[in-house]
Amino acid sequence: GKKESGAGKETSSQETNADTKSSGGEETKSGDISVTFVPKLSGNAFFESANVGAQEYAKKVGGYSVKYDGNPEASVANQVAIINNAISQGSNGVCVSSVDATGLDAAMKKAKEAGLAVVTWDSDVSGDARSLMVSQGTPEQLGQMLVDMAAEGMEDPNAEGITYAWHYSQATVADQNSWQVAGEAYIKEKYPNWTNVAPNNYYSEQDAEKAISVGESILTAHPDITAIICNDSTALPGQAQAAQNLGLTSKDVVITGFAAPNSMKDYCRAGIIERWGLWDCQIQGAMGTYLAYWLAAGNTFKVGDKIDIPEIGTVEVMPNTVLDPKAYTADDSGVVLLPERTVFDINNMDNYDF
Amino acid sequence: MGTIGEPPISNGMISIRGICKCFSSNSVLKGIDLDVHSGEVIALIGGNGAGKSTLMKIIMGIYQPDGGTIYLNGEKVNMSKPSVALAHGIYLVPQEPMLFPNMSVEENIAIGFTDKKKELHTRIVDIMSQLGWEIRLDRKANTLSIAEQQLVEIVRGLLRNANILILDEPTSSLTFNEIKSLFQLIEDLKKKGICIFYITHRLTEVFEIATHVAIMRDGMITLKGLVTNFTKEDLIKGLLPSEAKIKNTEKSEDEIEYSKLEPVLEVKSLSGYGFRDIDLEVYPGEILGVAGVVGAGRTEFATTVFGMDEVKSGNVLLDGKDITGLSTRQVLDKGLNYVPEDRYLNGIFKTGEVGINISSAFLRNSSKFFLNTNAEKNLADKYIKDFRIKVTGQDQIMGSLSGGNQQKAVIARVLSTSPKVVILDEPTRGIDAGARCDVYAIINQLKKQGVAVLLISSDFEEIVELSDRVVTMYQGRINHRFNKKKITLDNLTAASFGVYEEGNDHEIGE
Amino acid sequence: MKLVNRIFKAREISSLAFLIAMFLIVGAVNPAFLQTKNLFLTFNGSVVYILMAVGIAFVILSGEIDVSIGATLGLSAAVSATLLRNGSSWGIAIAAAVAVGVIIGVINGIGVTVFKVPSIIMTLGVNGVVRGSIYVYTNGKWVENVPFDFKSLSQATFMGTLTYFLLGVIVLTAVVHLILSKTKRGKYFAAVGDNVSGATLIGIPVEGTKVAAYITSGIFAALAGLMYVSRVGFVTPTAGNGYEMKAIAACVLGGISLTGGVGTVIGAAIGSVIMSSISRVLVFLQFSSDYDNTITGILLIVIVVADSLIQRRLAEKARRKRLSARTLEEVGGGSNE
Amino acid sequence: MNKKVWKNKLFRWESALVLILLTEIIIFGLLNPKFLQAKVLLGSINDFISICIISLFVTFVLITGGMDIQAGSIVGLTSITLGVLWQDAGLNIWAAVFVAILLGGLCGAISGFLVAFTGVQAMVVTLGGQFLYSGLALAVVNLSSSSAFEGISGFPSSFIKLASGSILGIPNQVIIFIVLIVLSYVLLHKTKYGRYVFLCGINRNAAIYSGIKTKLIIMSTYILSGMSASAAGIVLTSYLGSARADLGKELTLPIITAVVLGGTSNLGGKGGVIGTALAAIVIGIMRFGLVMAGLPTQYLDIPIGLLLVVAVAARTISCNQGLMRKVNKLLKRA
Ligand SMILES: Nc1ncnc2c1ncn2[C@@H]1O[C@H](COP(=O)(O)OP(=O)(O)OP(=O)(O)O)[C@@H](O)[C@H]1O
Ligand SMILES: Nc1ncnc2c1ncn2[C@@H]1O[C@H](COP(=O)(O)OP(=O)(O)OP(=O)(O)O)[C@@H](O)[C@H]1O
Ligand SMILES: [Mg+2]
Ligand SMILES: [Mg+2]
Repeated sequence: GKKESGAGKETSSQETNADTKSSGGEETKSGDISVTFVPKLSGNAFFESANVGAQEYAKKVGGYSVKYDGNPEASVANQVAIINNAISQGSNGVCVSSVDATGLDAAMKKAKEAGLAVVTWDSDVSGDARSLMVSQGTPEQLGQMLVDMAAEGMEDPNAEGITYAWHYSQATVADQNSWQVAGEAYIKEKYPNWTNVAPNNYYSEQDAEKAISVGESILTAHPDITAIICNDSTALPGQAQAAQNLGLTSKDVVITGFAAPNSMKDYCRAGIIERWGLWDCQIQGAMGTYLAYWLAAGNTFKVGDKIDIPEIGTVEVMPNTVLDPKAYTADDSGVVLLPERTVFDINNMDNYDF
Repeated sequence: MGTIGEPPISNGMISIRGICKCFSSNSVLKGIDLDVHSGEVIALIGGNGAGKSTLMKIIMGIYQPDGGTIYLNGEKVNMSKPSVALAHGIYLVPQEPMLFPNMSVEENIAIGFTDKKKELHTRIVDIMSQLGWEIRLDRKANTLSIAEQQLVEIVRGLLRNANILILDEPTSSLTFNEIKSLFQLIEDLKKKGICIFYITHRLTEVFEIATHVAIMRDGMITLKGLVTNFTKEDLIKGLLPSEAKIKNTEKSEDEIEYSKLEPVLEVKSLSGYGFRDIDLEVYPGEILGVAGVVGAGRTEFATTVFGMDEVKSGNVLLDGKDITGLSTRQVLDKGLNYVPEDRYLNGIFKTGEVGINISSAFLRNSSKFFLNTNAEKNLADKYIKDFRIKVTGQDQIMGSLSGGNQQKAVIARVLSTSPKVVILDEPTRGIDAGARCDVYAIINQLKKQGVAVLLISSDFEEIVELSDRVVTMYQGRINHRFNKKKITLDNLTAASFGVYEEGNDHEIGE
Repeated sequence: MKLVNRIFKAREISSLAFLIAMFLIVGAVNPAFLQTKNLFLTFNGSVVYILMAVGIAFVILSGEIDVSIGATLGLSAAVSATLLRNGSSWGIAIAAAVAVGVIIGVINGIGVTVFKVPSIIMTLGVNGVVRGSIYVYTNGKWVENVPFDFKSLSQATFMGTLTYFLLGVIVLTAVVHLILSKTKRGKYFAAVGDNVSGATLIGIPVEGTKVAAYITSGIFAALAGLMYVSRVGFVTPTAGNGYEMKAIAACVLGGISLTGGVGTVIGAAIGSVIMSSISRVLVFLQFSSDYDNTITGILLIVIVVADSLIQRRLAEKARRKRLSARTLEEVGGGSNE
Repeated sequence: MNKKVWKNKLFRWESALVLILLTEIIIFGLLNPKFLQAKVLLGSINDFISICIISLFVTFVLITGGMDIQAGSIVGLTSITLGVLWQDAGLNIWAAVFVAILLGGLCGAISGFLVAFTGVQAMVVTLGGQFLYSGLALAVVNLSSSSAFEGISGFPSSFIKLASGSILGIPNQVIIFIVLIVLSYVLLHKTKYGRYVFLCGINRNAAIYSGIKTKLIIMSTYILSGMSASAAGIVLTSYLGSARADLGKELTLPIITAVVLGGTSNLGGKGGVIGTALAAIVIGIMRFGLVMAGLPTQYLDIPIGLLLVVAVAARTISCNQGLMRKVNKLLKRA
C-alpha cells in the first residue's frame, strides 16, 4: 500500500499547492495535472492490474499523476461520492469504469462543468456525460468472444445436445450482463443446437467460496453439461476449482470466461481449463488515464481524429454508435477501441503477468 | 458515631473496621465497625437505604470499599473480587435472587461446585427434604416465582458449607412454614460454629434466631449488642428517625356498614390458571385481606383479574360492569389497578428517572399527543412529598433508590390513575419499619377516600393489622372467610395451611 | 413422553430435522442432490462456515456479539496465503494466521471488558480496521498462486469421500461441545451470558471468560481463513465479506439465543450447514439465483419464528399445567407445587 | 445520579460530538483549503444523506431495545419499486413516491410485527429482513421491462430537483435532513409516543403493567425506520437519477455506527436523535475529509473504525469513575 497511497498523498499535496496558487481556478501547468482513476470496485484483480498499468505508464510518460480511488463496495452511490470528491479535491480529470449505465451521468456532467476531463473506460456512461470512452470492445464483440472460446473447447460445437450455462457475479452489474445478453443472441443465431440449462444464469456475487459451491452444484446438477461460461473474474477460478474438486478436466466440461491470467495459470497447467480471455487491462488503464490527462492538458478532438498515445500507438476516435447504434452522437464525444483482446492458453499465458 | 482511630482487632471470625463507601455523591457507609464470632447470628436491621446490602456486598467483594479494612480471624484480607471471598468460605444469599434463568434449578445450585455431580445431587435432595421445600430440580429458573427463586438461592447458600453465611432478607417473600424450616436449619449451623449475618425487616425474626443485633441508620451502626438486652420497642425506637413517632397508623376500629354498601368489585366463581372458583366482593372503603402460603395462587388470581392471564370461567364485575377478560389497558381505564408482586420484573423502570416512573401510567389521560411536563412534575412532586419518598430529586435514577422507596414510587404510579379498586400484592416486601408505616398510612388513606383495597400479603401481621375482612386461599381456592372479629394470626395461619376448623377459633378479646 | 419433550426442547434436534427435511424435499425435486457424492460435497463445502459459527458461538453464548470475524478470516487468509506463496513453511503460515486471530480476539475482548465498549460497536470498529488493513497488506491485489500442495490439502480425503477438513471440523465441534457442556469452566460461557451479576456473585471471572470467548472466536475465524486459502487457492481483499452475518444467522438457526446463555455448538454447526447449502439447493431446484437472498431470508424468519412460537407454547403449557396441578390437589396435601 | 448530571452527560457527549466535528473541519480545511468552501462542504452531505436520514429513526428502534439491520436493503427495494411503478406501471412520479413510502412502512411493519408479537430477537428478524428485502428488490426488477443491471432512469426533472436542487443556496437534501431532525426530535422527546418508546426500552413488563400498548409501540418504531429508509431510497434515486435494486446495500453498518456513536444505548432505554444526527455528520465529514486529504477510499474503514471505538470507549470511561480509576491504574502500570 505504501507506494500507492504514497502516490496518492503526493498528488493531493501537489494539488493543494496548485489550488492555492491558482485559487481553485482550472488553468493548470502540466505536471500539476492529476487524474483520478476510478474502478468499479477496489480489490478486484482486473481493476487492480489496470491501475498498475496506469500508474507505471504515468511514471514513464510523466507530466501527470494518477490517483487510484475505488470503494470496496461496487455501488453507484459510492462512485458518485468518489467523483464528487475528485471535483472538490481539484483533480483535473477523471477516468471511470461505471457500475451503472446511467447512474453516474449527473455526477459526470457536474465534473465536466467543473472543467474536469471526463473519460470512461471498461464500462461506459451515457455518451453526453463524457468525452471519451476507452472500450475493450462492444458487448457484441465480447459476447461473441466468450461464446467462441467455449465453442473452440468442444470437439464439435455443431453436434446435437450441447448444453451450457452462464456463471458470473450478479444480475445487477452492467457489463457482465450486457456480454451475456449479446452472447445469448449470438448463440441463438450461430449455434441453435445449444441449449441453456439455466436461462436465468448462476450468480456467485464475487464470493470465491460461493463460486465454488455454486460451481460444484452446477456440475452435479447437470452432470453432462458441455460448457460453462464464466464472464466474471471470481466466478471463473471458482468454477475451475469446483471442477477440480470433482476431478473433472477440460475433457469432461468446457470452462471458459474472463479472468486475469495469473489467477488461472494453475488450472490451465492442471488441464482443467484450456482457454480463457481478457484484454490487456493494463494498457486500457494506461490509455484511459493518459487520454484524461491529454484532454485536461487542454487538447481537443473531433470524432474521426487520430490521437497518438506514446509507446501504445495511434488510435482513432470513433462515434459512440460503434458501441450502441442508438447512442448519442456529437463531435466532442467518441469511443476509442483498444487494440485487441487476448485469448490465453497454455502456450501464451506466461507472456502475461497481471 | 464513626470510629475515631482503629480499635484493637478483636478475635472475631470476621472483623470490619471503618468501612466507608459512597456511590458518586451519595455516601452510603460512613465507617462501619463490626465483629462477629463463630456461632453467632447477628441480625442486621435498618431502614431501606441504610446500607445493609451494600455492606454485605463489600464483604463479598462485589463492591470495593472506599476506605476501611476487613479481617478474617485476625488477619487482613483484601476482598478484591467475589472469588476471594468464596475462597475464604464467605457466601452471600442476595436480597434479589440472581439465578441463571436458562439453567435448571439443579444446574443453578450446582454451578461453581467442584464436587462430583452424583453426590452433589444427593446433597441437594437431602437438604431440600430436610427443609421440606419441594421444587422440581429440572425446572428452568425462569419459570420460578420470586418466592421459589429465593428458596433456591437459600439452598445454594446452605450447600456451600460456608463458615461465614450472609442472608440478605432471605424471608422477604417466604411464609411461615418455609421460614420455620429455615430457622431450624440455621440453629444447626449455629451449633456447627458458623457465623451468620441475617438481614431482615421483620423484628419478630430477630428475637427468634439472632444472638446479636445491630441497627444501621444512615450508613452508621447506631446500636449493637446481645439480642437479650433489647425489647422490640427498643429496636423500633432505634430504627425510626429519632423524633418520628413510633406508629402513625391509627387502626380504624369502626366497623363498616356493609348493608348500606354496594360492592365495587365482584368476583363470581372465577377460575383461571393457578386458582379456581374464587368468589368475593370488595366494598368501597374496605380493605379485604387475602392470606395464603406461597403458591396459593393469589398472584395468579390478581394478575388474571388485571387482564394478564386467561380466564377459564366465571366473571369479574367492576361497579356492576363486566370486566372479565378485558385487556390490562381496558381494566386500568375501568378503574382497577394492581401493584405487582415482583417489583424488579414488573414494577420499576430501573434506568429511568423517578419522575418518569411515577407518571408512566398517568400519561395516557394527561394529554392528547404532546407531553405535559408540568402536570408530570407536579404529580411526581406531590407523591414524593405525600409518601416521603427519599430521593435527591424527582430526576434521580430509579435503580439507585433503596427497595422501600422504589416500592413507594410504584404505589404512587398505581394511585396516579385514581383507581376505584387497588390490588396490592406483597406491598411491603423487603421494606423497613419506617417505610412500612408510611405504606400502611397510604393504605388507610385510600380506605378513607373510599377506595376498595385488595391486600395480598404473606406477612399475616400486616393483614391482621389492616384488613376489615380476610379470605384465605389454599391451593388455589378460597377455603375460609373471616370477618373483623375473627381476624387473628392463629386463625389465618391455620386456615392458610388448611387445618382450620370452625368453633375452636379465637375471637379477639376472648 | 418426557423424552419427547426433552427432544423438543433440545433446539439443535429440531434444526437437524429441518436440515434433513430440506435435503429430502430437494432430493424429491431433483434426485441428483441426494447422491452421496453431492452430499459430501455439500458438507465438505460448509467447513468454513461451521468453523466461523462454532467460534462466534462462544461470544454469543457469553452474551456478546462479534461482527469482526469476516474481516478476521480475510486478514488471516491473506497473511497465510502470502507467506505460503513466498515459500515459507506451513507451520509458519498457520502460526501467523492463528496469531492474527488471537490478536484481534484480544483487542475485541479488552475493548468490551475493560473499556466497556458495547460489543457490537467494538467489533464493528475492529471490523473496519481489519478490513482496511487487508487492503494495506495486500495493496488491494489478489494473493494468487498458493502452492499446489497446500491447496490439495483441502481435497485430501479420508476413505474416499470425507475430507480431512470435514473430519477435523466434526471432531473439533464435538470436543468443543463436550468442553462447553461438561467442564466447569466450559459452563462459565453460558453462565456469563445468562446472568452477569449472578455469575459475579458465585465467583466466575466474567471478564476473563468474555476475553476467552473473543480469542476463541478469533482463532476459529483464523482457522476458517486457512481452510479458505486451501479450498479457494487465492485470496481477494474482500474474502469473508458478510460471513459474520451468515455465521450469526447459522447460530440462530441452530438454536443459539442472541441474548446469550442458550444453545450448543452442535446447533451452530447444523445451522451453518443449512446456511451454506442454500445456494447449492437453489441450483438443484432450478431457481434463479436472483431468489437466493429472498429464500435465505424467508427460511431464516420462518424457522426462527416457528421455533420461538413452539418454545413459548411449551413453556406456557408447562406453566399452566403446573399451576392447574396445584389447584387440583386433594385438599390436605400440604405442598405448594 | 441526578438529572443535572444525567442531562450534562448527554449534553456533554453531544457537545463532544460538535467538538469532534469542528476539529475535523479545521484539520481537513488546513489539509485542503477547498474543503472549507461552503458549496463543497454542504455538497458533501449529498453523499451520506441516506445514512443521516435512516439513522435518525433507527434510533427509535434501538431505544426500544431492538435492532434494525434491514433498513439498508429497504432502500434498494424502494428505489427499484419507485422506478418500476413510474416506468412500467405508468404511475405519476409523485404517486409512485407515495406508494414507495408506504411500501417501506409495510416492510418495517412486517419485521416489527414479528419482533413485537412473536418475541424473536430483533437482530434475527431484521437479519432475515435484510436478506428478504434485498432479494425482493431483484424480484421486482424481473417485473420490469428493463433489466436489473441497466437500472431505470430518465425521471422527470421535477423529481430530479428533489435531491439536486437547492433553496437559497442550501441543497434540498440538507433541508430535508433538517426537517427530519426537527420532526424526529419532537416525536421522540416531546410527545407521549416518544416517552412510551423509552419506557418500552427500559422495562417492557413494567410498561405493560402501566397500561402501555408495548407491542404497537415497538412495531411502530420499525415502521418509522422502514419509512425513513424508503425516504432515503427516494432521495438517493432522485440524486442519482436512476432507480436500482442494489442501492443502499452497504449502509447497514454505517447506520448502526451513527446511532450508537450518537449516544444511544444498544441495550435500549437511553439515547436521542440529536446525538445520532451529529454522529452521522461526524462520520460523513470524516470520510469526505479524509478522501479530500488524499486517502484512497478503500482505506477509509481504518480511521472510521478507530474513531468509533475510541470515541465510544472515551465516553463510557468518562461516564464511570470506577472505570476511570481502573484505567488510570492500568496506565500507571504501563
Ligand atoms: N449500585 C448503586 N449505585 C448507586 N447507589 C446505590 C447502589 N447500590 C445502592 N445504592 C444506594 O446505597 C444506599 C444503600 O443501599 P442498600 O441496598 O445497601 O440499602 P439497604 O439497607 O439494603 O436497603 P434495603 O433494606 O431496601 O435493602 C441506597 O440509598 C441506594 O440508593
Ligand atoms: N414468571 C413465571 N413463569 C412461570 N411460572 C410462574 C411465574 N411466576 C410464578 N409462577 C408459578 O406460579 C406459582 C405461584 O407463584 P407464587 O409463589 O407467587 O404463587 P402465588 O399464588 O403468588 O403465591 P402467593 O399466594 O404467595 O402470591 C409459582 O409456584 C410458579 O410455579
Ligand atoms: Mg438491601
Ligand atoms: Mg405471590
